[in-house]
Amino acid sequence: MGIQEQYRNEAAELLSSGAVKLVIGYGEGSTSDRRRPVFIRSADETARLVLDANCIANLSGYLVPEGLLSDGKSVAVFLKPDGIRSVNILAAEAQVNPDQVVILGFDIDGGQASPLPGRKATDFAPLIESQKSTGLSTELQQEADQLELMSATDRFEYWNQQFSKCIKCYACRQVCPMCYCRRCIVDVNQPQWVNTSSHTLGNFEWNIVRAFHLAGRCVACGGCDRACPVNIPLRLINHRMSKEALDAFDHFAGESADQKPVLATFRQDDPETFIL
Amino acid sequence: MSEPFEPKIVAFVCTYCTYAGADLAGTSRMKYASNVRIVRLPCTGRISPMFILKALQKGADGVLVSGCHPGDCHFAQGNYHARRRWTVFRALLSFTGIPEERIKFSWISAAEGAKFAELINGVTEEIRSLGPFEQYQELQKIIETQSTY
Amino acid sequence: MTRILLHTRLDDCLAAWRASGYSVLAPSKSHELTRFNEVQHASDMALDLVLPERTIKDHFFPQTEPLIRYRIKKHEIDTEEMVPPELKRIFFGVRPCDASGLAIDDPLFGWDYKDEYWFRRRGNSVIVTIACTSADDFCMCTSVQLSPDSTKGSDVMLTPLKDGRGWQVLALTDRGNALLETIPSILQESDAEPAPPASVPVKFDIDKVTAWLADPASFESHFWKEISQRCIGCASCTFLCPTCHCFDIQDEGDTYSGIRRKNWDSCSFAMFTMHTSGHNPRNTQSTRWRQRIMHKFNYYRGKFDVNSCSGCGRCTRQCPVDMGITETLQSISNLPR
Amino acid sequence: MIYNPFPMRVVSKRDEAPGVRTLRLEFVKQEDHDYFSTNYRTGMFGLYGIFGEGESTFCVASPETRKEYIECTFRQSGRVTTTLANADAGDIVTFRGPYGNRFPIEEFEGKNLLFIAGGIALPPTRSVIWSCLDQREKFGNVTIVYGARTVADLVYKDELDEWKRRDDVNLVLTVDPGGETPDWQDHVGFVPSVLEKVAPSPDNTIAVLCGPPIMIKFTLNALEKLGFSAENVYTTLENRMKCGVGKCGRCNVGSVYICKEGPVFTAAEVQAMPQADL
Repeated sequence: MGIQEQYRNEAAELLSSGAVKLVIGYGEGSTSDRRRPVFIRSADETARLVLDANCIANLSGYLVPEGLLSDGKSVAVFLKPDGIRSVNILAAEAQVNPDQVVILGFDIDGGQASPLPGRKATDFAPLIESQKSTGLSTELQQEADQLELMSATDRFEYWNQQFSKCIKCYACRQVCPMCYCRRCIVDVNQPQWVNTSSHTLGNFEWNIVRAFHLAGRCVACGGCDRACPVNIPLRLINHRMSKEALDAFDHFAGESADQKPVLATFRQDDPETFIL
Repeated sequence: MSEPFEPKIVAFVCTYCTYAGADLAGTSRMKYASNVRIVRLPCTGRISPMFILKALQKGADGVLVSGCHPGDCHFAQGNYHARRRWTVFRALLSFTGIPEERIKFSWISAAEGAKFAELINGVTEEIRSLGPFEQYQELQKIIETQSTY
Repeated sequence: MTRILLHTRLDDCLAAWRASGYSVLAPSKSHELTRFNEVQHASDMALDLVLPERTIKDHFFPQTEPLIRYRIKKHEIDTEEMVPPELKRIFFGVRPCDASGLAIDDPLFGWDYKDEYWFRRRGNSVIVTIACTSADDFCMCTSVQLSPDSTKGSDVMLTPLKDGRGWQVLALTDRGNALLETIPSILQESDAEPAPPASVPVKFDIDKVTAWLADPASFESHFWKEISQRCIGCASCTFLCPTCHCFDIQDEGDTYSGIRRKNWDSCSFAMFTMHTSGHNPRNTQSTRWRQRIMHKFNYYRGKFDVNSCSGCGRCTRQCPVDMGITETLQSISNLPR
Repeated sequence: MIYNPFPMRVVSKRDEAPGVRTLRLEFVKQEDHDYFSTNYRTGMFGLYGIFGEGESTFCVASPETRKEYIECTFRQSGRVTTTLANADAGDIVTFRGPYGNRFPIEEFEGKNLLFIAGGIALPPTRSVIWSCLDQREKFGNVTIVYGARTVADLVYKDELDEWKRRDDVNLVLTVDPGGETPDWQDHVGFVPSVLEKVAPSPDNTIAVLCGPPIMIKFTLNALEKLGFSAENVYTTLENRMKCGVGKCGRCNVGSVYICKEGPVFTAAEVQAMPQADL
């Protein structure tokens, strides 16, 4: 039995037994290599579920909308390890109750989707632990290193060009499971901290603020980077933040539901080499 | 001859330590560079990174952020939180090409009037040697001129 | 016999146009993004793209544009209108869908109160369109009563030659004729055959769709909730759309001086219609998606007798969650009745 | 060009109710005043603004019979209204308009008039009331039913007093239960029920109804019970607006653009709109 069939059966069982009221998974997309989020509410619909190496989106953001979990019922969701980490963060930040989230975990490796055993976010703790010890993506690091090698002036110019493309469609924000604020800082107008206009200065402000708000929270699912219609390499800026959180504070985002948000806590011996 | 470049520096300071330190420097008649505009805040924990960005946007060539030494915070923990925030924010600014030399962080207690004066002089000299932060200020200028389309 | 323009003469053509005072914009790739940029040489152009990622709308209705500069003194106020320059521009290598987009938006910006910010840019711009000989999975111009070689909104139509050496050239408007008059010696007469237009399958029955949308009962249909369930409420579909034209007016600056700007805005955003009181007439994503579809295929055609969609397919192509107009309209045309 | 507002000088301001303020504005430039005088008719709206903060949409609260100035009444709630509320006499604010359609007042001539307003919605009604009272002889009976949450929330208190004293106006005031003060002499109750109690005759009568959506809904029911036909009931709608001229795309209810086809509609027209979009 392939993984897709296995997970369809599990989803069907969860639904028919009443263990969950909804399964959030992947379905066929508009082209053969696209997958789209689908919402399955009954066992006979589970044939719509697809699970293969194209299922890359982090679906945990669909757990956050107001009212979804307020009835106390559970929801099952297809998640890769990055999504499981997102659920941990959402739980740590009191956005979801982890007991109401049933995880249909899988991973993609070598062009294949493979099942991950477990149901609750805590079941995946060893996996996340091992991810932490492996460290952040070396591919991203290599790409970021290219930028780090530049002079500050050149690096500024690089981001100047990248951010000048931004149209403030907020796809990065909307697709991000971590961007759940009911009213984003850019939508606050008393005072208006971030210019709403999408000129380069306003774009700089927006992208810096978003990266900062994701510091130590980003799980590198790559959703924003893929969603960006103007191809700004958001992965790099978010990766840099993750790296700082890991290097300076040994913080690997989404380790567990008990993890304190990195900027909402401190240690007395935090490094401070740069402070005069 | 054009005027020699005088950097504009904005200092966000906590009222209990650094501001008191600045006060001490003043009442002790210590001399320090007049390039700094001080913005007083209740605590370093209140200093949002947005403040730093806005200062740069409004034409600052350098920014100084300063508060109580670790352990001295009037609110017990504000400066510890601020320190973490600065660590991350500093990395972020650096990665986006905003030179770290332009953003300074320091601890100055109410008793350190001399340190304050010294720091201001040092920072002013350093920023003066870096020159105006034209790259960022250029972005503001573009806004004020006609749309390029 | 028709006039043709050979690829090898394109550089001469650009030189001649520049000599006549035009700047030339064409699809090109810069900083990992394909869009209309000013080009100097034929080699800068990316004419083999099905579509650049950004539309030419950007150059007529920029994402942010200054309207008024203000300076406030005590009991006095100075304002200065910032008037867009009337540049002589040639948009070369526009796709028929993008060109149609301009023509679709013209009546909106022109009805009753004329928006000079749009028309000053439109006035001296010449649209040189290249008919499509290839299409991708997302193209849907034929579904909205346009075609890969439709001439709507274009001043000059170029049809690729079968032998791949150049284009047949046809002026469609006075402006197009005037443009061709600047390059008489570069065009040549030829009987080379044009390549057939791209085959773009029809994806939905637009008449069925518009009839359903026009039925007042459809407004409250459960359909809207289902189709928009996964919509995340970003604006990439609206901002990449060649016909979406909604905007916001924002002041930037301080109490003493600054600039009032016209910025793109999107019906996808909750803030778009939010009253200060907190009441929001369109307070869920499904009502906002319904607004977008209704606006394009019901309200707009009611006012201006044309669908506010040119079938470029960017909304689906770029959607982070694989939604888009195509899927919605397909589903509508497949609804049982 | 199209989005350039008129500079307006604040002549005076008046507190109407807690958080509600009226500004009287006069034109700085004669040509702007000429434009306004030529074009303004009762019912139209404008975008009032302050540079640096933005623009807000509300009605012109002064009638077409008094075009020397513009009055606007608004509740201080957002960024623009807060700044406007803080403007002092002599300050410059801006006005863009007048936009939209109008009340067909000449069609009301010879008929009885029933005005119904709730809370902060008296201003749009007031411009119609004065347009009619300023040429009182052309109309039949005039009845005004006005209610607010509390006595303090009643706006235009001076004018209410004036209308009360006039014997050619029948003024019915009411406050919501619990909103009355010990010396309150008038009705206590919600506008729809008070209206039913007063029971104005629908014969040869035009009703002008303004208020929050929930009040409109119930008052329309009450009017229907009293025998008013939806074609003879006028109301004004408001929505968030940015351009005011049918371009920015946000104020529509169904296919109807409030800024161009409105803000004045008959109840029949409102009922034809998709209610979920209101």
